[in-house]
Amino acid sequence: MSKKLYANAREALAGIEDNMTLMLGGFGLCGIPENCIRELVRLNIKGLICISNNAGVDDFGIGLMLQQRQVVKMISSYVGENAEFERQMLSGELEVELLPQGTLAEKCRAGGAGIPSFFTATGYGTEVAEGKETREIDGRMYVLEPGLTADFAYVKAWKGDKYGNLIFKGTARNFNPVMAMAGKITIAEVEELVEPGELDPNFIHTPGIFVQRIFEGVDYEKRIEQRTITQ
Amino acid sequence: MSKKLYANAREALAGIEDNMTLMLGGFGLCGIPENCIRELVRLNIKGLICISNNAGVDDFGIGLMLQQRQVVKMISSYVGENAEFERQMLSGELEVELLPQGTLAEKCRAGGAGIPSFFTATGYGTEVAEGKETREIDGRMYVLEPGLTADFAYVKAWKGDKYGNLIFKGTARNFNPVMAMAGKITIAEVEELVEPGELDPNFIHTPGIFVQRIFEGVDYEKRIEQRTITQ
Amino acid sequence: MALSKQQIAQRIAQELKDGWYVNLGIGIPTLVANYIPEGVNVTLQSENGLLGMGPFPTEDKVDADLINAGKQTVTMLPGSVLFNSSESFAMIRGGHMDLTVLGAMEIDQNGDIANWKIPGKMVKGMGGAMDLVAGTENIIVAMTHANKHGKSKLLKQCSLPLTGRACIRRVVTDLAYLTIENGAFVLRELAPGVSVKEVESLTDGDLVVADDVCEMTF
Amino acid sequence: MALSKQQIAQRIAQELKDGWYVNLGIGIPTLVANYIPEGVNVTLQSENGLLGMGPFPTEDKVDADLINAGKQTVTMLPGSVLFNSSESFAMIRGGHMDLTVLGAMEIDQNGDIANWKIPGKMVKGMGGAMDLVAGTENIIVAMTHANKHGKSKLLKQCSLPLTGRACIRRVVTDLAYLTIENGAFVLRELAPGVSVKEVESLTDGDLVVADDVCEMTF
Repeated sequence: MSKKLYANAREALAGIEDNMTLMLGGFGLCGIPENCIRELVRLNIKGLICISNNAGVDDFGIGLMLQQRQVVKMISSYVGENAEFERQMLSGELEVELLPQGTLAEKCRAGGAGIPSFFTATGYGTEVAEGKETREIDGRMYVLEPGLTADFAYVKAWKGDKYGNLIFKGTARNFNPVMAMAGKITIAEVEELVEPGELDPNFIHTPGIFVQRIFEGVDYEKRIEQRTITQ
Repeated sequence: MSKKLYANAREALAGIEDNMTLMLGGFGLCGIPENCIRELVRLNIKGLICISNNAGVDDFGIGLMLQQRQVVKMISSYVGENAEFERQMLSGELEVELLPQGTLAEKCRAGGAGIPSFFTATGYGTEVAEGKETREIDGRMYVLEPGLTADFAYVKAWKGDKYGNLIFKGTARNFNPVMAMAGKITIAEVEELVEPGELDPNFIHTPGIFVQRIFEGVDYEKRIEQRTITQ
Repeated sequence: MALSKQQIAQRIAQELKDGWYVNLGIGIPTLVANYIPEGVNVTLQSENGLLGMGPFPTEDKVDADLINAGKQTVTMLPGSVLFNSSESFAMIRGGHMDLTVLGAMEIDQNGDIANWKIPGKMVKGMGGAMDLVAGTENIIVAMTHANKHGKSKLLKQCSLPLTGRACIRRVVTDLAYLTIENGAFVLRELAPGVSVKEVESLTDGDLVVADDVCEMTF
Repeated sequence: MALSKQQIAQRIAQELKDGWYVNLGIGIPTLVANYIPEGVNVTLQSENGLLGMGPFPTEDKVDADLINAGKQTVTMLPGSVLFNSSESFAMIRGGHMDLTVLGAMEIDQNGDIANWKIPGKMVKGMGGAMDLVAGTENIIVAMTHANKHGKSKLLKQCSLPLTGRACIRRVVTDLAYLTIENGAFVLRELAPGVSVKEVESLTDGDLVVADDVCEMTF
């Protein structure tokens, strides 16, 4: 199991190839796998399908990958705050599949939990339901949504141990735990690597079974999009 | 929100009526809502449908309710270790619906999460799938399972606060969090009631939004079914 | 006179009940938090994973790992809870929220709402809005009665791509408080100084004036 | 000579690989934990909500709140994790377990397994067995080759109600280690002193003897 532990992003990302499907944790710029993204940018892998709630900003997060045109398709719920994204989308270079945020989260969880599809009322009667099976159940209309998996899932945690057990901090948790479940290979970068046993077994957010590789990240920028202050 | 706090099981169980559907947390006798069960026995409510992974033993847990013939139907995954249960089942007094443990857990979560049904491979080709919709998805066969809800869900936690936030201990967590989600009214009994803020917000297992009533339980017996010791 | 954004929020805040779990959308809905009545305790949910949202932090308490769904830095309160996105939307989709307040571009007399997409313009996405309108029984829409071109936003039928169908029952605009019942808008309260006629002229959908229509009080 | 229960467990333990997550069923499978090879670290899952199960506790460490799926008191190890039942079966159903070892009343040459119900007898329930056989790619069945009446448990087709369909690929009995391939049992290894003839006579299903069939080593 010690084989899960990697020295850095460069080593941990081995095996990534063009045209793969990736999941990237985070909400806005909060809790994004900064080290993994930096390495993806360095590798300049192309043709990627990225599943991520957001698409970063122009000069940070997935925005850095968009600048290099590494991404051919985004599956997200909200993609504002990114001019380059807008340009590529409007020009047709970038395909975008927009999904309701809760549906996206549940699709990731379902993919990780071996549930090939589930019904949800969300999106019924909207564009989101177009081309999807719908059904009335107990007098209400629902849409059938397939689960999602990815070749690699990149998640960012606060602390983790060499078994891959993870805890997150604050709202940086967001999509990270469900994407960890859904990755065929899940790579976790952590702010602090701790010894097994240091994390209380009763309070671990992501059990190590969902994590295939882990490394301690460096140089976290943790950029804030909307710094709002009470005087 | 202070209205969630009740003095004891007697007060917290107000509103329970004959022929209701109940969920009861616990695995074996581990993490069962002892105080709620004691009160259900005292009230001698009849005609109950009980959703619980197990059915207790002859003289403890749901077994106490079976002795008084309060239960007309059990929905469970495993119902051994209970002679009175066996007698009622074989005589036809008690209806039993057996479900795979993981399917039962997921059905509770689905009911609580607004998912009316989901596909699972578990049970395909077995009695469990009889009468249920099946479907091939990506070359594999699946069974459609509806979500479950209950009029009341009774759960047992280790600590909780007056907002209904709960933490569990050890493997006494089991079905409790998913049943808490699925109860129209969820009643939590806790070993220790703490002040809001005492539970670390980052490590709460069940957010208070799922809990409508909470009380501090008394006289926990915590019976052990298989006391196995290393000399 | 038409209500200010603050006044719309203030009117909506009167609907809050003690003990409720509430999700406030971006824009006017966010302002509702400033007018929660004395003695009413509500718990604010932020769908990115926080229940029990507190005020914005002071400079020294800013934490990049603690933001709301609008990506603003926030704080927690005693009793707050953090959770992941699937747990968050289990709350929402599962019908556990007592109230959602959100903005809209259009609503119609069937209870449909459109608030995420204008064809031909850059689409940012629906975020959690579709989940919120599908999952919450009790929704209040907060918006201006007409758009900036003076055209009604209360329609017979929405023209923009929908966020949700047959889900809206109440709306507070700068002119009035209306409910949606039996396929029509019902005028319940008028903003101070606004006439029934004004509301009628700016309501494209069918409008019924309630027998007990009255002026809003604050 | 037929293997003892301990020897069946010991043979299965040879299949374990370092880093694996393993679920051991009740009975012979549980014994596998006693024979994990030196240098091989496996993490044992208990489907009631524990990953990283340790040995039974000493008297002073017994905790009613810490049991395994067989309801036995257990302990945790450094790196253990606790979780709820839906999370536990997300691991199992989602295919995250590397190996499941479980007992059976019958298996057949199509990979079907029956291990939870005998018509006419009291049915205790399938517990997590159906989830485990549906969710795990790699399953080893541990059982005696014949039942107590001397009848084969390796059949052309299961006669008892199924636990899962077309899911079993390997079985270790008291007589042999066999795989299931192309609709037949393939005899791979013989228990010491057991002949091919003995296995043939107690195998009801189609049996193919592998070219390289050999004696088990321990």
